[in-house]
Amino acid sequence: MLLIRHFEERLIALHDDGAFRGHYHAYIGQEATGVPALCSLAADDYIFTTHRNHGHLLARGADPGRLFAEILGRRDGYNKGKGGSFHSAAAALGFLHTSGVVAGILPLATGAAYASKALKNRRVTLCCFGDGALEEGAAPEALNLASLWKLPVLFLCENNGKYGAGRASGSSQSASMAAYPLTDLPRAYKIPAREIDGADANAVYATVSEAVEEVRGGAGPRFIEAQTVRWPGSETNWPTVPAPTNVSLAWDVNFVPDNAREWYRLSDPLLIFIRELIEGRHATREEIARLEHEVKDQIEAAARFALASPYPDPEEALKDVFAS
Amino acid sequence: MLLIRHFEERLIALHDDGAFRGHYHAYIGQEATGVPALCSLAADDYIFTTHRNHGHLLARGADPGRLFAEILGRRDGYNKGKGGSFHSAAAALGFLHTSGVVAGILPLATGAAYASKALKNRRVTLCCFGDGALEEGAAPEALNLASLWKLPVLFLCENNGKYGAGRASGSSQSASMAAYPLTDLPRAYKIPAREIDGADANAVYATVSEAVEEVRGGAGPRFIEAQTVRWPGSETNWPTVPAPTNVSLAWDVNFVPDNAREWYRLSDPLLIFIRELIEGRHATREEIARLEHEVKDQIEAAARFALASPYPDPEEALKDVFAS
Amino acid sequence: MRELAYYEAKFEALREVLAADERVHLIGGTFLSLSPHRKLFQEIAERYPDRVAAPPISELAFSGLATGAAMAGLRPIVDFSTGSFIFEAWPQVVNEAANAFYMSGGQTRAPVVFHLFHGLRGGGAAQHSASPQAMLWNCPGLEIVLPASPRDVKGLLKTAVQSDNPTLFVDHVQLLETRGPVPEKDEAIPFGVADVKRRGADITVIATSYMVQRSLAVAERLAGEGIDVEIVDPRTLVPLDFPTLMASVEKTGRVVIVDETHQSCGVAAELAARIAEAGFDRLKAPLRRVATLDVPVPYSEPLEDFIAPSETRIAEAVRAAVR
Amino acid sequence: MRELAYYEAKFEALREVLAADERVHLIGGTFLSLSPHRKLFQEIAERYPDRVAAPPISELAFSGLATGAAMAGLRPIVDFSTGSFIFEAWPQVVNEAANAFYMSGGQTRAPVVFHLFHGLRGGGAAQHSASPQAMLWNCPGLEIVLPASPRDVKGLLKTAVQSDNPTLFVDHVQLLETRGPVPEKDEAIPFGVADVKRRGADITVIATSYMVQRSLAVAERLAGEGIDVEIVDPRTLVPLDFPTLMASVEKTGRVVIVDETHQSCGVAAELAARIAEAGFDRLKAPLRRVATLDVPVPYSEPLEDFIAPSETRIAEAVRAAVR
Ligand SMILES: Cc1ncc(C[n+]2csc(CCOP(=O)(O)OP(=O)(O)O)c2C)c(N)n1
Ligand SMILES: Cc1ncc(C[n+]2csc(CCOP(=O)(O)OP(=O)(O)O)c2C)c(N)n1
Ligand SMILES: [Mg+2]
Ligand SMILES: [Mg+2]
Repeated sequence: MLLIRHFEERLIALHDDGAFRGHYHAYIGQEATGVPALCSLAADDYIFTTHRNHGHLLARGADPGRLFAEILGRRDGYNKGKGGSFHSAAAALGFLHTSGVVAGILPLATGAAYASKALKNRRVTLCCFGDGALEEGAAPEALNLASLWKLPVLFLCENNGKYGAGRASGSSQSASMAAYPLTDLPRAYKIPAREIDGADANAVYATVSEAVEEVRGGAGPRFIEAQTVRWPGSETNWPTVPAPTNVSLAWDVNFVPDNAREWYRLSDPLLIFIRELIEGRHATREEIARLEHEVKDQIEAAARFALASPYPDPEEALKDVFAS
Repeated sequence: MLLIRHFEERLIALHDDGAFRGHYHAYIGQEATGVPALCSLAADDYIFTTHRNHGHLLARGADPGRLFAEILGRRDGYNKGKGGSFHSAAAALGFLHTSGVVAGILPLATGAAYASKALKNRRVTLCCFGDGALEEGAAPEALNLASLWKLPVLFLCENNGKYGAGRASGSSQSASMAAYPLTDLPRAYKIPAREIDGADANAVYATVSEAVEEVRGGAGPRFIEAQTVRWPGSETNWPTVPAPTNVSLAWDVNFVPDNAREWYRLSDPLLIFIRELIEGRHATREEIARLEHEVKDQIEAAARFALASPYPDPEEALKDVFAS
Repeated sequence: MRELAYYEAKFEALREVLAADERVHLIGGTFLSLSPHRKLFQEIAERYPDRVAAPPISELAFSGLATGAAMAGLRPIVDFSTGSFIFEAWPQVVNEAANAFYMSGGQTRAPVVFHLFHGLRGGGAAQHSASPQAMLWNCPGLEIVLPASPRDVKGLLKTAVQSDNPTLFVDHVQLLETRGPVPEKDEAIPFGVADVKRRGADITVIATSYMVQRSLAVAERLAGEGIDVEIVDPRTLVPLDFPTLMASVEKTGRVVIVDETHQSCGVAAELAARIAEAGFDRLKAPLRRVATLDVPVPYSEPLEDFIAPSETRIAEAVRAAVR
Repeated sequence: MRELAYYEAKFEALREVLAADERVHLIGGTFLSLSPHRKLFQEIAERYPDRVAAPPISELAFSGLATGAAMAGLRPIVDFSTGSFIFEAWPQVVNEAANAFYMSGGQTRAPVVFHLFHGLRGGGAAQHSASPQAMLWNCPGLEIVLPASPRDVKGLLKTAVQSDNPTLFVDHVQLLETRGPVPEKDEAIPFGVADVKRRGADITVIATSYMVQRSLAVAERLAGEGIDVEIVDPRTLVPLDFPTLMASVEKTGRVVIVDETHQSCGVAAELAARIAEAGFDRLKAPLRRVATLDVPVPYSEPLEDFIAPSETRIAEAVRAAVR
């Protein structure tokens, strides 16, 4: 979680320095969902994710340097710089295809599950998407197929509450969805569904692990809605950091500007987790501070690697249109 | 209902005589849904329907001659022969656009309702579609919009059980839909929904009339599933009549081939209604026989009109691409 | 060589690809359209119950499902039946499948085949007569196949299944009864190899899909008028064998392009543009297009015939070009 | 005449059409894209709370909703923001809206405006850089508008709202900051009237949308080399003012077509085909196309620049054509 947080904060700094173009989406505020969820999978399982994918790749062990490089459009990026922030994929880690089209991955993930069932390889497909995806017809169509054909896919809806760019604000459900709770939708299609607190790492791990094993066992699809409070820094398509993360925020939020303090004090899953570790005597403040120090060094090295990576040759644009 | 039944049986004969090309869909077996439903509307309400539209137009008072003419591609057809069986529309009767694309009309009907709400004209839009339409993502998307914006649209799902051409067979719900009862879907979107027997004309009239008035009153959308048993003649895309209708079938089904007898004896909504009329002493067998005689004459005259109607000039193909 | 009907050759290919490769799955089952022969498909459905799926009316999801399954190791063939219904699946076909290999930097292949019947089928009217291949050619990343003979439908279907790329298999109902020679032995036809369907000296007709058969009929009639027509069938648009097309155009110096997509930004437009760029000074007469006129497809028979690339319109274009 | 920025002229048009006609509703609100100016839209949203709707992420349903509302008496403008998202709505746009008037035999009009931003925006990558206008031109029944200057965006938006037909309003983010003269008085620009954006004697460049501005820049550079370029902007593809385009081509005898849709079956292909059919013997040199190369759009900057119809590629094409 620390790694993801510092990766994203560094990425925001890189963008503000003009190191890459276009808008992008940070995973900050959802770390306690992505990390335990990805840790619940086996090595050869598949994951499909969206425009908000950085946290999922890192949680799966992706190299922050190559991920930075991809987002900077460099040759060493996972997609050779052809995909960028919205499409970072790492097939070796089970990320076959990352789509920036809202709900685009629901049918694709359902298809990967169809293949696993046909090939009897016991692989599970995890499909991570946002609450907004349920507004697209692709979602109910895919839920119907997954349910009818009992496919080994786990739908993980990361409900981060409110979408920043121009959507009306809303409470925990999407502002533009009549179905509430969102889990009424999968339930209508006879897919067992549960709602959990996405900021509670332990709850996420327990629930997702259980669902993964049910799915792997052939029970058919499962649906989990993980609810998180949206990070105040993501209110536009260009994230801004209200307060640079520093583990000391876990016990002292005075450096946080008033308008954002509420979130850091009550909702930041990273800080919640750190407080749990300390209160549970699993780690001391010093140990965590030291860990953060190492993570920051690692991120700095990764950023340097990416910035040093050359751009692809222009002619590279003509390659990879067709396979073989 | 008698008119619709004899229209469709005559149409099938016309097709078998080679009077028109392509496949088409008959409304036989659903008369007790369409007729009372359409009778529940006001004169200036809107109706959107599908590939299975003949019964809806006739129930609204469409001229059987012009409808035959449209299906035969003749100049006097409602759409000047440009639409055909799948697209018969009659704007003067409130049929603005009839789509052969499954679920295509759900967003369109929702839009007509949006306009009526904006223009405050108290018009209701009736959207008639089949059970299969709910398998298309367009349906849930439209249900969500109608619910969010409280639009004056009544969704009438005519669940005729099983779709003939190449779909797996199923029970009363669609064979390819995990959501069962189908009404779980609109309910997930917070749209009040009811299931009724589509072969019970009185139940249909009562339920639809009530829903229409709720919708007109501004209560938001309503959803009704009318369930009917599929007519055995529609097991392919080219309907065939197991037994030419004759009101005497209401009390004697010996002329019906065994494989189809069950339906005529128990499920034919027309014969059920006739038996009710007689048992309820609302009409005598003789009166009904006389009525059928008149209807058959009317249909014959309509068919003659259509067959006598000229084809449009070929150059007519270049007109009506753009308005103004 | 033995002679088969087109539908027999196509069905044989389906049987053979299913038998040859366990990874081949069929999503949907109207590969023989609504023709009486569709019953043949029952045999396949019964022999491979686990590899032939009857999906809901959810083109968007089942085409995406097939694409995702292809990414994860299968070789699915998806059937949209009527070509117009691929529009429901547009985001999955043009924005997911077409981009998958490129966007992933060559990491992920999507060897899926999208099957459909395009064009004027007679009474299909505006919503059931689409020829989406021109729109699809404007979307890089898709292979596009247009069989026009029994031999081609068999050989090209085999290659489509072997291809590692998303492939559009664009068929035409009017071809199903066409008879022609089909080699006994399994013979895949490589993509990107145009086929000269008729040799001639006076003028080149480039025709695709069912228009190949229609052009052949016209050519026979025009032979009687002393016009010797060469007919070249690209067979695949992506990849396109332009050299073979251009060689014929340079030989005859005259060209008519016959294709059933609507005229504006249609298949004939692209072929015309390439010829104009390359063959400008080789042409003895202006190139001509015979495409479906730019109006929605009308239902009524005489109207549909009027907008179609009919034998009459093809013959007129050829006569005008040789004049 | 006063000078305005493109985004100001467009915003002015939106305000005026909303004020002028109660039936105008806006479905979606990123008419100024994600540019800093998008805040301007708040003014409109607040002034017309009942006529500006923020729909769910349901392009298929909300575009169909707008089309149905148009059939029932409104004049909605739907915003897809990024052009690629119209793919989600494809069945409603190409199979319902486009066919409604024709299929009903002239009974039902669908005066809806579909607004989107097409093209290479810089880092949009494969899924957010589409230029769907070529595919849409292949679908009869849709009017297609491509503004390229502050004056055009205002005048054409007015006409789009007045049109009784489904109209694609195809905009480009890179134009938003462009400055130019815009008449004070409300001045609608009729569809089907091409605009000579620059007079020249040596060669005709037909350019659309943002490519008009890019071509103007190139023309200035080439003037220094003694090449006098005429630039003609069709402004609307449907209806198309072909006579004006052809008149310029006949005057200069040379033509380069610059357009941002992908090359195969792209907008430039159709224009090239029509010129080849009509102007065969008027051309002193082969016509040339400068379009987006036929590959999915790459994310990395130097790659995106390489496939774009760049100033470099435009200049090379013009030089080659006058040589
Ligand atoms: C089909 C489509 N429509 C619109 C968009 C623009 N868009 C990008 S992200 C986004 C919001 C998605 O919300 P959600 O799924 O909840 O993901 P979040 O950003 O909240 O994590 C939208 C509308 C898109 N990418 N794809
Ligand atoms: C988008 C789309 N996909 C497929 C079809 C082919 N099709 C025509 S009718 C039909 C079945 C529709 O079933 P239902 O909605 O229940 O209507 P019914 O025919 O049973 O009255 C199908 C799949 C179509 N017309 N449109
Ligand atoms: Mg969200
Ligand atoms: Mg049905």
